[in-house]
Amino acid sequence: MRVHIAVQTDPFDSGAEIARLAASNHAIGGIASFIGVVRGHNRVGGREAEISTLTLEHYPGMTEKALARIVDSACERWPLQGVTVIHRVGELQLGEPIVLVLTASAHRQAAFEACEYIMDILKTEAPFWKKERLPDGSERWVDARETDSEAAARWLR
Amino acid sequence: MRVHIAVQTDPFDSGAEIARLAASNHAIGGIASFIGVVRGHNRVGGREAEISTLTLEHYPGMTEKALARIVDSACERWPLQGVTVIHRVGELQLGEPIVLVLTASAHRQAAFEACEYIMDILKTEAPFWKKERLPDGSERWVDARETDSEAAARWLR
Amino acid sequence: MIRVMYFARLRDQLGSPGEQIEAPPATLGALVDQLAARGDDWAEAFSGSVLMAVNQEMADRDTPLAEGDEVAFFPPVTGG
Amino acid sequence: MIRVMYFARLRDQLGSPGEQIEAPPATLGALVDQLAARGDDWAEAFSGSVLMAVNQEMADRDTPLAEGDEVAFFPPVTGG
Repeated sequence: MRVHIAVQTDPFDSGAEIARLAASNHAIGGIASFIGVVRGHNRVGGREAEISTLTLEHYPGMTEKALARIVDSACERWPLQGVTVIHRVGELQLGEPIVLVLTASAHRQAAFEACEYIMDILKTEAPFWKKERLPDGSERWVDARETDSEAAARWLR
Repeated sequence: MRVHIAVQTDPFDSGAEIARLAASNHAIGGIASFIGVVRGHNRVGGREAEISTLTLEHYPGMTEKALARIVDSACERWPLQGVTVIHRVGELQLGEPIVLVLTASAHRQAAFEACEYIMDILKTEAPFWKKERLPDGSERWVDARETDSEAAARWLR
Repeated sequence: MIRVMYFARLRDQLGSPGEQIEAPPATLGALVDQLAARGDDWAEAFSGSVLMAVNQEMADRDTPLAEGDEVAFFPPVTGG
Repeated sequence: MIRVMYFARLRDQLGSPGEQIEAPPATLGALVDQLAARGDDWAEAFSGSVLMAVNQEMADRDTPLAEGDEVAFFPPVTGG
């Protein structure tokens, strides 16, 4: 069981992370993944706006603990052979990857469900905050989304 | 909308494929993916057996058509900004990737669902067949799995 | 004339990757019956779960056959 | 003495990344009430949706406080 969790300013190499996980255990039959990317537009105060950069702040120490707890609870729910969670912080440009979640299992259903679960809980429990800079130079904190709370709540039902 | 479908003997570079898709459209907020890997063991005639290599045969021409139709139907069901499907054929070693499915969308739920859908339908409709070689040199065709038919059927409900 | 192809386990069972059939019957179902009547190996091979395609689209027993068609028989697929 | 940290929008609203509080009350809820009573900016900042952690674990108003604790207040998270 390989668990790799990192919070970093540097970009990550998705392909290398996938290869490392795939090679770690011969019981792995499938790896589900999610890569979150800085979108070029977002709903800001009820209207669509162009985004130029995104800055991610976090709570050092608690972030890593929160991610470890989320991964642990995924491992209790599904038969996983490995999990990778890498989350970037600092200033990111349009199109850059923000987060990588990889879940490896013998069968794909478990891998998919665990990957969705980790993303859903991460979105509501891991202490990261996004601030957007618009092309006119103004900045604003991104509001939490109701749909993220709903997505997380479905795992408690 | 970027669609890339390939059937090839060569390995693929998951990271490069993800980066290409992420860079193709600024509306992309997330990329879900699945990578199928050659597992080191499988249930053969009711018992677990070690596998040494896997050979994938396909029906050239029909394979590409079937994959294109599966991707089209995913694009009708979900708001996707891009889809990549790469499936390898020929002889593969333990731990090597077999298939890569990437689905890009503005929001993660659509990306996850479309990725699962494409894998489920591919597993029951795309004309690929696996033959396993065991360490003693014997070979046998892999049986279709009941759970794959059930996974595909849930999208018709 | 139509082209007939056999894939994977079915090809191994029949000992043939395919053939050409000069005067095919009107439907895919009638072709299956004709092939299965060739002998024990053929009857057994076609008694199991066999998928069928005409011109690279999935087909069933009612699918009509026409001159120049490409017909394929194969076991349930196991890719991915 | 406890350490108190403010993050993201809350830090901007309060104009402070954190502080040390010499003689904290017995519970997190009492600390919130004490901070919110500092003035309009503080009352407004704590009137919205504010998440709370004690020693890097999510906490609520009933969570007891002890000497040396690390307390954090922050808005709903938006990572991923």
